[in-house]
Amino acid sequence: MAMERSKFLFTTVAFAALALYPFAAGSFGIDLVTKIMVYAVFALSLELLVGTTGLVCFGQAAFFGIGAYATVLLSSPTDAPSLAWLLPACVLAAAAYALFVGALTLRTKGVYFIMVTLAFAQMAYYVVHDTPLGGGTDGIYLTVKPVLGGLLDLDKPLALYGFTLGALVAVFGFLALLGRSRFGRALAGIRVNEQRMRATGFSTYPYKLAAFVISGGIAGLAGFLFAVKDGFVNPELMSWHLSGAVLIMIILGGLGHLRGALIGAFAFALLQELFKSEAIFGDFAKHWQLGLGLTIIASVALLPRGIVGVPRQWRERLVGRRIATTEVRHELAGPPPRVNFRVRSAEVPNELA
Amino acid sequence: MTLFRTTLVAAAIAGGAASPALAQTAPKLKVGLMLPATGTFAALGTAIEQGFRLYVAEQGGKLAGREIEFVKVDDESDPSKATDNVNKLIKRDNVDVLVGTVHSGVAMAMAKVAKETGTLLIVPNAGADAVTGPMCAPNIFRSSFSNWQPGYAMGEVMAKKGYKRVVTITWKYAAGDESVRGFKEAFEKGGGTVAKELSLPFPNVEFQALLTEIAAAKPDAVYTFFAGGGAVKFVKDYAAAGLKKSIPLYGAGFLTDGTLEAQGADADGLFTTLHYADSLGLPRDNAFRLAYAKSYKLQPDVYAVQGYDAAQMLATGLGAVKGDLSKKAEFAAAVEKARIDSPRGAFTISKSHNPVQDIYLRQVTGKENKLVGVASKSLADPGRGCRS
Amino acid sequence: MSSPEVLLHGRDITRRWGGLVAVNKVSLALVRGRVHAVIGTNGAGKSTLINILSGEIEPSDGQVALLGEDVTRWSQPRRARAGLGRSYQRNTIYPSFTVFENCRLAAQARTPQPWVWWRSAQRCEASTAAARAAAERAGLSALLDREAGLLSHGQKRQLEIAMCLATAPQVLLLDEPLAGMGAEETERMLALLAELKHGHAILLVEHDMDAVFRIADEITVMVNGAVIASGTPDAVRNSSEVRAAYLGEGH
Amino acid sequence: MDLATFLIQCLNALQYGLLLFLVASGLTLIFGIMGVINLAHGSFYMIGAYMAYALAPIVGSTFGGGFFATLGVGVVLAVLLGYVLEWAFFSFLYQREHLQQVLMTYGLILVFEELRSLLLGDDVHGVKPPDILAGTLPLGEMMTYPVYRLFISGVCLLLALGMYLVFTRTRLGMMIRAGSANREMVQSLGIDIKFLYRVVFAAGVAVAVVAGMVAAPVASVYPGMGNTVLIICFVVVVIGGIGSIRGALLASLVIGVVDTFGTVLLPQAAGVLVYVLMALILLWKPDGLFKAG
Repeated sequence: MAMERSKFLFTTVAFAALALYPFAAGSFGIDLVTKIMVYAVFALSLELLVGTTGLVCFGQAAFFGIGAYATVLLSSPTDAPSLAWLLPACVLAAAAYALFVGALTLRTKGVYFIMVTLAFAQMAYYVVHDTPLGGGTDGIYLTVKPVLGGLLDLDKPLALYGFTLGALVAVFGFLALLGRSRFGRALAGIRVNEQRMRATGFSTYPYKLAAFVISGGIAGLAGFLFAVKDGFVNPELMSWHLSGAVLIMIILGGLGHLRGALIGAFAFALLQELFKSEAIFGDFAKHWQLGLGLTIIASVALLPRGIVGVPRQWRERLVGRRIATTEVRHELAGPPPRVNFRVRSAEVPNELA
Repeated sequence: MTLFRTTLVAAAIAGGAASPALAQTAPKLKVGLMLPATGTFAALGTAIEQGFRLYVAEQGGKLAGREIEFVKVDDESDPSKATDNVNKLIKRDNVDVLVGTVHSGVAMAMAKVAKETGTLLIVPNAGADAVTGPMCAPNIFRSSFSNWQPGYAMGEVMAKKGYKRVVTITWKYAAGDESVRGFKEAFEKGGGTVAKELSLPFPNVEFQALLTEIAAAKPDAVYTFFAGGGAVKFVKDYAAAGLKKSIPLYGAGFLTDGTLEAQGADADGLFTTLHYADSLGLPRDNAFRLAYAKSYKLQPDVYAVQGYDAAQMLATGLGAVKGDLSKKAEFAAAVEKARIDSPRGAFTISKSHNPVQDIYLRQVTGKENKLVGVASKSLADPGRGCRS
Repeated sequence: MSSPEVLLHGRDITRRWGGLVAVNKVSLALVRGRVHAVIGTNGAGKSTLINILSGEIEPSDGQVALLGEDVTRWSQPRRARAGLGRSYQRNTIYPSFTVFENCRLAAQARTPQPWVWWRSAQRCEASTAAARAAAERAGLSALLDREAGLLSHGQKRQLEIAMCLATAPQVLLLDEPLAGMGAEETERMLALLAELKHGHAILLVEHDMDAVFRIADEITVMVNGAVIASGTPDAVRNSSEVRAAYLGEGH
Repeated sequence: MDLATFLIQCLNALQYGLLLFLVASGLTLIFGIMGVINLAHGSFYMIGAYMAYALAPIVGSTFGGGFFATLGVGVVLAVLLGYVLEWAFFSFLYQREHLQQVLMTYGLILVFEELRSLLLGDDVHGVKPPDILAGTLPLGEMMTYPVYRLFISGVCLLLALGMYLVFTRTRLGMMIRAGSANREMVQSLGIDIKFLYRVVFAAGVAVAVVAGMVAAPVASVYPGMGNTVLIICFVVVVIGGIGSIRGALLASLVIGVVDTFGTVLLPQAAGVLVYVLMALILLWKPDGLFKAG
């Protein structure tokens, strides 16, 4: 059970570190880590789709943006809205759009699915960008932050940090349990071999739709947290750049593992901070994209399984033989999931007649 | 050490509290420059920074006795990162003054944080009307313009020229809409009518369809708002479509500012309105242009002027409060009463902290926006929605 | 034995791809306790037929009845839940899961209960028990913890059968289970099929002639989508049409 | 909208569609045929545009060549760039899953954007078309039509025909198509698939760079221009049906019409139209218009 324990150990240590961080950090550090945790929740929502179910959605920012915009549009400009109804409302708004998009898009496969999810996200983007509904391109403000009765006022950075950490732990726990449950194993089966799942009696469409809606809801939660933190929402929250960035995070971190999404979100943000810091790079900090780009390229070359795969990659190199032959535990997803939507699959015969 | 651990250590350095400044005489004044260093507006960010640094250098690196220390952040013109970048300057680097930025969406986020934290913010470019409208505040100033101003001035000019039917064309985003709204207000007051308001999604640059619409509508003239790459392409397409001869093209100054080299002959003769021109002939402007060319080996543009004036406004306020920025009310009062001796010509500050300035009519001749005359004298932004 | 119980019945099953008629008015019945083999050259329409029976492809016309019910319009998962298991010519297993997990996930189709998200799938007694039993019957109980992708070809074919059994089907559609098998593995598979015959009705699509004639109770021969002969192994061996089609003219 | 305007708008739609195909053609090779999700396609287009701007004076001074000489030099450099890129960054990626390619090409976007800023600065530039193509033709009583846009449409049709013929009528084309359908099979037949992939990738990069160079006089050369064309190129390839040159051409024309008339007739919804179109097509034919034909 070595793998299982080391995974649990890593996760508890990580969350403990996050819990202790505010005591050691300045107010900027708290803001920065709050934002990274929001992106971690967002990355976890995509991990459920891409890593677990093998559905590569390139429009996740739409649900994130809808969660954020719902937060602002539903709260009144004068008195503080209560968390008790605002949070579920935002999650439901995002999940509703996810239901609508999922119901339609899940009929397509592979790269076509990627592009049609992008299409629906761009539609949401332009609705918010071009119509006065969302305040147009300048965006709108959340003037009063939500509260929970007397005990939690999200306007205070520390309260928001705690609440975000709580949300992150809750989502991580929920997805970890879900992944091990019958529903999660069915999703993993759909990723590896949907044909076999149908042959044994699983109607795969409802499973995929359920995963899509849950993922949309969690992305909506991340959007809610983002809006509460910044108090300002802008159409760029729904742009394909953000959908791309969150996809990069979970690939960089390592697909098929919830820890991958966690690590990916932190690595992606901290790498940017690293390359942007004038303390280290002086004037060259202006060209931070070069450093980030080269690091990402290096990670593709050196870390085939993402950052989360590093320990196992080292053990294999040290032990010198395929570790999988003997004591492979029943791991959540085994080696990196072959999210290999056969662009050149058999049913798309490729003669250019 | 795995990649992950190295980044954690680096972040700890970046995330730690800033080193306290050693105070001998008056403590250093930390100015936070939040400008775009990457993306389409990178060149504008550089020009603004150089203009600001030039004025500080001319004062010997000190304003009101306090040495100036710069802290820079690349805002990437990305609104979703704006709040964090501002917090980095305010909370981590404890800057006393925020200067930024170009993109309106990012400026809106900066204005919100500045309003909440009370930190002094000087906007050196973003023309969003809201910054000196609903979002106005005692500690928020703008050294550039509101989108409304150049539009309104051109509205007056075209009305005076006797045009009756005009078509407007711009991208469908805040800057474009606000500029067209300013234009329409003045043009209709002057007896003209806007036959059609054409727009296309931002950042599309395929103008052929709308150029054909313009030809079909046969207006007396066209008013437009584009900037950067879009401005270059629109002017070239407009000329290539043969409309330049038949339907005169007017626009806000950004259509031809910083883009003349790329537009070449297609831009010759175009009339634009802006609060700056290449041949003002004012002694202050000539001195500024000489100093700028000497320090940076290239001619200044309107963005450099706006950066330069942001520094002047800061200096004026600091002088009045003897370098003590905690006296916010006196700072604001001093700047509101001040008369900024700017290269663009002296200007005062409106109640909503936007420059009350002459908007010049310019014409493109020989790769320069030559001054033709003053389109609107001391035009003040109405600052609608500003209650403070 | 009471009158032989027909579990799966196909009547005049036809499938046209544009002009090409892949399956032409094929009828057959699968009876519990008997192996019905379908043989024919490549392109005879065997795979199309099995895909129509399993519900992966819709027939152009004709009718499929499972346990007496008309399932022609039913989707494949629904037919599988009603007791129709199938294996594939190309291995369709979960290579990255262990052998045990392959069988357990197949068995889970019977008791999906996806809403119980908090309880680990490993603690679902129904699926774990069924998985162990199926693996046992298929002779894989020694390899439960092995990653399925690392099994030998023969073992993978056994796993296909095990995953079929794990869903406790009444009818088994087996698409060339002996393909690529050595002599010793073929023997073991035939023993398994003989043993499975009692509880199930089995359709066997196969090329290995002597294995077919040893195990099959009834044989149907297809050529170019149509049935040219059907009956007991002896009747089929002696029928002139089969000899003409298979062994060439004037033998 | 009277008839004359309608006809001119049709011409605009056709020309925009052909320009779209030209810009997306590099992607039809690398993404369509080879199945590599190439997010850096926009960067290759940007490199082409900046090459047209930066190479012109150099080529002019060295051996007095004009626009077409610069284009020739650009093509050679582009093929070299594509060849080296494939060898350095992609040769080991074909076996890996698609999302690793997404990560790699995302990294390349950042690197190219920054190298452009380091080498050529952040200003906006224009490129003059060659003198013989600089004229205009009268169009309707008010407008004129730039000859250079006709040249672009011509280049596009030539390119479409060339790619189509190479891929359907030649042994090289057949080998490439076989290779992308089943890489292992072709390798076992003794065909050097590694070299074949490098040729196709280099061709894909070259076509994207040439598109940038040819479009530069009509477009404009500014930082971040690659980003604006990236998504529409993927839309073209996917609507057309992956791997289908014919499909990509038809998709470009359809988008040209929808975008042109959308901007004019439904200005409020202009931004959304292309994506509504793609969603409808993919929901109606989940594998794109053409079955890779």
